[in-house]
Amino acid sequence: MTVTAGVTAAPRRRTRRGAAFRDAGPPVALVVIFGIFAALSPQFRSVDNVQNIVDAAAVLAVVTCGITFVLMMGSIDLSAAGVMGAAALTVSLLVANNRNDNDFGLLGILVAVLLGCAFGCLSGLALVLLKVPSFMATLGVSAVGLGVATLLFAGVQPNISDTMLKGWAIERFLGFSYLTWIAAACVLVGWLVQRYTRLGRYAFAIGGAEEVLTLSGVRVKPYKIAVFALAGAFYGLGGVMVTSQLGAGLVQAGDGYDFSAITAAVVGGTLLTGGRGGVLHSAVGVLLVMVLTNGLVQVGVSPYWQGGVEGLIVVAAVAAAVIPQRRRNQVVK
Amino acid sequence: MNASTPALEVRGLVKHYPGVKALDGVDLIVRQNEVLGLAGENGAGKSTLLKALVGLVTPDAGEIYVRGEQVKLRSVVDAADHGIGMVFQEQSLVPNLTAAENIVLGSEGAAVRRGVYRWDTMRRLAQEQLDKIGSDIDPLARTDTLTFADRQMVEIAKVLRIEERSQHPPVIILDEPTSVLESKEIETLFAQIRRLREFASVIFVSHRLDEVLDVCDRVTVLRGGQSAGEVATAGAEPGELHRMMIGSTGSDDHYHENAAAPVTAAEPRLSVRGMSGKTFHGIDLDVAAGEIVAIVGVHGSGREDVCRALFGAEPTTAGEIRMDGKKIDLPGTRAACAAGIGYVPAERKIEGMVGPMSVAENMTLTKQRARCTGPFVAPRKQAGLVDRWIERLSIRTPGRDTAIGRLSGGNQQKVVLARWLVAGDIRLLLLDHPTRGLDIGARSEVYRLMRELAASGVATVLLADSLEEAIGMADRILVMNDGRVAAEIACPSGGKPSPLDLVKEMV
Amino acid sequence: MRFTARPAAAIMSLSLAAAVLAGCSEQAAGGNDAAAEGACQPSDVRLVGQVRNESNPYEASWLAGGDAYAKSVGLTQERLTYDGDSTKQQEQISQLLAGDTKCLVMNVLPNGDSDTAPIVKGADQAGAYLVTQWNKPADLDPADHRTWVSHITYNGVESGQQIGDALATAIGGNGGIIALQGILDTAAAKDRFAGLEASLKKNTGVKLLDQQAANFSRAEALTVTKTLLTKHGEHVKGIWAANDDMALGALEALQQQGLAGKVAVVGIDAVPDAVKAVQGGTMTATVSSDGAWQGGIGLAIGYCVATGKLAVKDIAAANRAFFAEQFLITKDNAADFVSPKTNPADFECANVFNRVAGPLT
Amino acid sequence: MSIPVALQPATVSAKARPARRLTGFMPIIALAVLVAALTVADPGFLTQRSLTAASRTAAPLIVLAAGATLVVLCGGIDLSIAALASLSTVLLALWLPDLGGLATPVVVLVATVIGAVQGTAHVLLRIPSFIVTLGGLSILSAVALVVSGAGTVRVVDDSAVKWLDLYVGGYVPMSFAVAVVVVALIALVLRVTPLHSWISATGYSESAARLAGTPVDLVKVGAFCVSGACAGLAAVMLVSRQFSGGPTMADNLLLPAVAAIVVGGTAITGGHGSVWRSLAGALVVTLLRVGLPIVGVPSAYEQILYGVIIVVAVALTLDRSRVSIIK
Repeated sequence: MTVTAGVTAAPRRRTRRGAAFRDAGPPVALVVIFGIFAALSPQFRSVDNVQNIVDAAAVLAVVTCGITFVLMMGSIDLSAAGVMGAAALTVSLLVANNRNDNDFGLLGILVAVLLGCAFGCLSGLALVLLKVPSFMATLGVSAVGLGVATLLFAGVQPNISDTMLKGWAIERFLGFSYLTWIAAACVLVGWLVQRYTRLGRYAFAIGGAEEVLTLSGVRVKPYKIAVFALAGAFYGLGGVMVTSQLGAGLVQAGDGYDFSAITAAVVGGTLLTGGRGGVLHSAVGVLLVMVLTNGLVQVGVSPYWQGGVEGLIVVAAVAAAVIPQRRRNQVVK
Repeated sequence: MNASTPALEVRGLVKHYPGVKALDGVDLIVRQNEVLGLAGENGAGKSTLLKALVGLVTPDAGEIYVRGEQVKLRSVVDAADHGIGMVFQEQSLVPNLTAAENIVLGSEGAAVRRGVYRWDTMRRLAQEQLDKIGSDIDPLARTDTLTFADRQMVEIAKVLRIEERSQHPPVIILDEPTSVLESKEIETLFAQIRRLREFASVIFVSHRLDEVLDVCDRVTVLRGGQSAGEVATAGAEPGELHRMMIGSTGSDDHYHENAAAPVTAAEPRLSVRGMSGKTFHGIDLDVAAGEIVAIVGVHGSGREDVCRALFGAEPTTAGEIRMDGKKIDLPGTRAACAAGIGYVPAERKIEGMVGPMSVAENMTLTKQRARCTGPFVAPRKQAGLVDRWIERLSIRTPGRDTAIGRLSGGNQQKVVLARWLVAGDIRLLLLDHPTRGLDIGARSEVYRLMRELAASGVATVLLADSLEEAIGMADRILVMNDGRVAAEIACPSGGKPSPLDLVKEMV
Repeated sequence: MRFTARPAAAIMSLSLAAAVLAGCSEQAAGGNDAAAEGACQPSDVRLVGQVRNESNPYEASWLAGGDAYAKSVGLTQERLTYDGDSTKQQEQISQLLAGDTKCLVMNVLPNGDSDTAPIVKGADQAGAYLVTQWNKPADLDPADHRTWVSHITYNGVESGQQIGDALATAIGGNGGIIALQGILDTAAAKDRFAGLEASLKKNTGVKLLDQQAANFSRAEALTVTKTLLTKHGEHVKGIWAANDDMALGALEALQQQGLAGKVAVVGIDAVPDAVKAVQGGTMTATVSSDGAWQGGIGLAIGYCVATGKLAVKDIAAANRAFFAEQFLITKDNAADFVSPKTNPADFECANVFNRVAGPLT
Repeated sequence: MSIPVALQPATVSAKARPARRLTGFMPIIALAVLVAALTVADPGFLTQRSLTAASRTAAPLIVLAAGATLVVLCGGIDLSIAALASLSTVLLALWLPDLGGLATPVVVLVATVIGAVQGTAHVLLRIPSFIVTLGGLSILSAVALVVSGAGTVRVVDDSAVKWLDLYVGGYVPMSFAVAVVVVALIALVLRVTPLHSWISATGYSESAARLAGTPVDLVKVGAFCVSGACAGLAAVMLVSRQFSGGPTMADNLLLPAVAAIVVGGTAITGGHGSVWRSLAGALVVTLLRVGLPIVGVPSAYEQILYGVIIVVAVALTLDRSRVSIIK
């Protein structure tokens, strides 16, 4: 036989150490930024404020949980705003409210979440059947969601009087509002799905090497649709939570959550190209973004500058995470 | 089914593509517990035949029999259900999943209940497969942390899952499994194949005919979409196979050694002193005009990085690089191009060419002066230039505007090479596995081209596919070991060292 | 679509040639002349109401008011919404004005001050009757224009000051308050905040602890209020919000922090929920601005002019740009505003300027 | 021999070629169908005046989309264009009184520099363009708010930008003509210089382009510069139309601009597409934004229709033979 140009190969474990470093970045950044603000403002480090930060993170955490699965596949989802608006209106019209005599309670909430799920399915179907890139498919679905929400709104704001749903935002358990616990449960569920279900693992794998799955005889399409549906359900729940917070169904319930959620997920270490990151990463990212938003108000940065400082810090955070692994001839899109 | 029924039989398989008859009535028999070699030049139909066997291509005519029963294979899953599985040349593992998940992917069975993973069961199932091939890989390691060879083992373990699936002895197809392996890893692989033979049939495909003869019981040769013959490997010669593949007697002077011109230049064209980087240290290297210097070394010896550093694609921390006596700085690939350095990357499909773009565009991507008048592209000038080089390198393409992705590997490689030649200002060529994945005919043409370039005064650094290639082509060989130059061995025509001389220095 | 260089060059040279040969004109060719003032048959009049969106209660009631008025004169109102997007508003207006503008009456809520000028210019050129509301730069005056009949707004400084005073009274003239600002880029937000500042000057015991923009949004107000409450803790005795939506968001925040009833909240706009809150005592005060009336009155003024029942030159200068009546709503009078009623008589051509509270200052 | 893992798109046969050509013209077909549908809904829509108004409306969007198309062709995305345009309107409005006619080129230059800064950050720091420009979006918005004092800046004497409000030959709005000239200019420059192959190579396969010695980093920074310059020019058009500059004036044009690029059939993954396609896409999107409400579609249904039509339009215009995996 041929003697080829090599004899043994020393296993190279460098990648693994790189991965550990990468995963540690966002939590370290979280601690550092928290430390800086805590040093600058005594108000910031009060227990009340920490509770406040965590409470304020609840909705974003749920939405980010959903979007993480989509990002893991390497797709993108901009439908959160529309889906949340539609879900908010739906739930506020189905639980006890001032517009009609409905009082379905939990069932109403379930319907709103399922509606979110259905919108997610629509995005997935447009991606899989019509082959429309997810960026555009979800943008379209978002517009449809807003339209549906506006139809349901019909000119009069539905205020909810359902004590359970209103209680979610007000009642507290161990110092945190029920919404926060719901968000924590969502993160846990998200993590379990990601770690222990075929859906979660395949979403991860699709981001890693979609064509390999096809070659291994996995039918990828249903999983893609399911992932979008799962994300839609999370947005639906997010819409319900916003409704609980505001005590009313707003068409604008989801305004801005799409880009915030993507920002949070990316800051947490989920790659836009897919195949890396996860729900726990995103949870850290959400806290990071919330600490930043809250901290800037606490140290008294002018409201004009807040958006700018946030943008700068997000870029800096990603740059800090990226620079250690910079190589020449690296592809960055 | 009795012991003499073939595990797999193909009769009169035909497949047309627009303008090409890829398969023209191929017959093939794979016996039980046999390793069958499949040889043939590029375009002989091997690829289409294998695709048909795993259900990726539906043949236009002909029959496939598995253990005596006629079957229709519609998908990879279909093929797996009939016990046929393939280890793809470009590895088909999901990098960010664990080895265990990759092994059971698509047929999780008991490892997934109602969509929920049972990690313990999965680990056990994967371990069973790994045990079959005697591998000690941790099933729960992430695939992208494994070495290439380990990943190949995972891939074989994955294919062996079809044994449980079909409840029959499987037929395993190995497509070019050795092309990126180092020799030790190849030894392990061959041991593996012999072990597989105990309970399975194997189809082994390789361009390296000596490997085919070494590991196979029998070889079927394809030519022009037809079966050109069959050879029992016992006592067979590579030359004989080669003749069957190309239909005539191959040249004995495979490496065109008689075309090698003696190196006369006194001043080195490229002179590297004390170059260090992340994976290499204190590299000294001289290459004279017209000289071919091969760098050999084991996987991880740092030779790839040295090559890339010379092209400015890998940062250096110390050292000095001189071209024709003038010190140059290589902060990026642009500077290297400007200095007259060219680079042919190993990963042709990803790094070498832009698949959807035309032959003409790929060929003129680098050197603008050759096709431009002032800052503008001169369409006629470009067309003339490209056509001239298509002819000169006898690149087989329907036209200069054909997307390069549609050409065969050898022709793609020639276009990539031509990219550096069109301007006529090339002084140093860095060839990283320039013949990887090419068949004998195409290899030979690349070798001839290298000789011509050397004769015209181009200095060449070669990272060869095999030690034999290095010895055959090089005037001098540098052996790298653990990021340093371990030895320098002269390698003149007529005074070639033996592979063993090199191996001594490599470990 | 692979155009070769040649057609591209052709297009370029063609357009250049056209420019040179034909010269440039100020106005698109084929413009139709405005109808002589007041020459429209009532049935030919086209009524258009344009607001930001249909998804907030105030603007929804505006459009409903417009519909009701249109019905009363036997027409229908065309509804346009532009999602709070200035460019989209301009695009809709210019597209609208490119159609039949002979008897067009527009009742428009410009997105910001700056959006008024191009709308006015377009309407002037096309001869469409225009009534604008809320936003207008100070130096732009309907009196200088032919078909820009009127501009209606509420006195933001006054309302900001009124609720500021009410808040000061509610907290006993002493203590810290926080302010929630509207979209910083609007006259409404700035005027109202100026009113608060005036009020603060008067009530020296009241201290403005902090002010943040919550963009007129209930959801943003909720988050901002929570953060500010944590930051300033018990020092916060009152919350001043530049509109009711934000005030309602602040109420939710107070409820979630367990502070409901302990902190006084004021807002502006008198949306139904806020009026109810004032009536119920959770909110201290709001100021009425009557969406349904605004939606109707703008169309009514335009309709009267278009059909000749009112001549632009006869309209008193003070009525070309005016503050409409507004009322401070407190617990005492909230019951009167719970179900806002529009009186059809208000829209009679002789009465359209009944609610004028004074000329713009 | 090799069996690539990715299932390669089937070889284009002679039969498939007309179909392929059809996808090439899809953006124009979509445009025609849309105009026809709007005309059916409201026969008064198809008049010369209304088409003139629509083309004038479309001009800023065309310019924005054309610039960002280059970034998309390189495989990136520029989310900052709209915020940059907003900032530019503020700067232009502030500088017009002092600089007069000079203000326009100065603003375009500043926008170009800001584009270059973002491109450089993307290239040097190796941060994905999505993140860089998302950050850029917030930063530029903040700067615009601060510079303008969070208010609208009116342009009292608009003589310096008035030329954009003229009509060429009485029918074609000058701003539209300028937009078309800009598109033609970009297309021409790409076609007659090596830039076209460099941009495509960068978009299709960045690593291959780099190893072929293509100035990938320069090309990317250049694309961001053009994108910035176009945002600046779009801002000039907006100011000439609205007589003012505002810190949020163009913000809502971001998603329509991206939609225009994709509806035009440019692959969002890079490599395949052209600025001409974006021109057609921008017209489609403008008609959807403006045409639907004008022909009397109620607000709620308008959004639903917009969403559905955009998705369908993309489904029609996308040349799937060039992209194997759709994310």
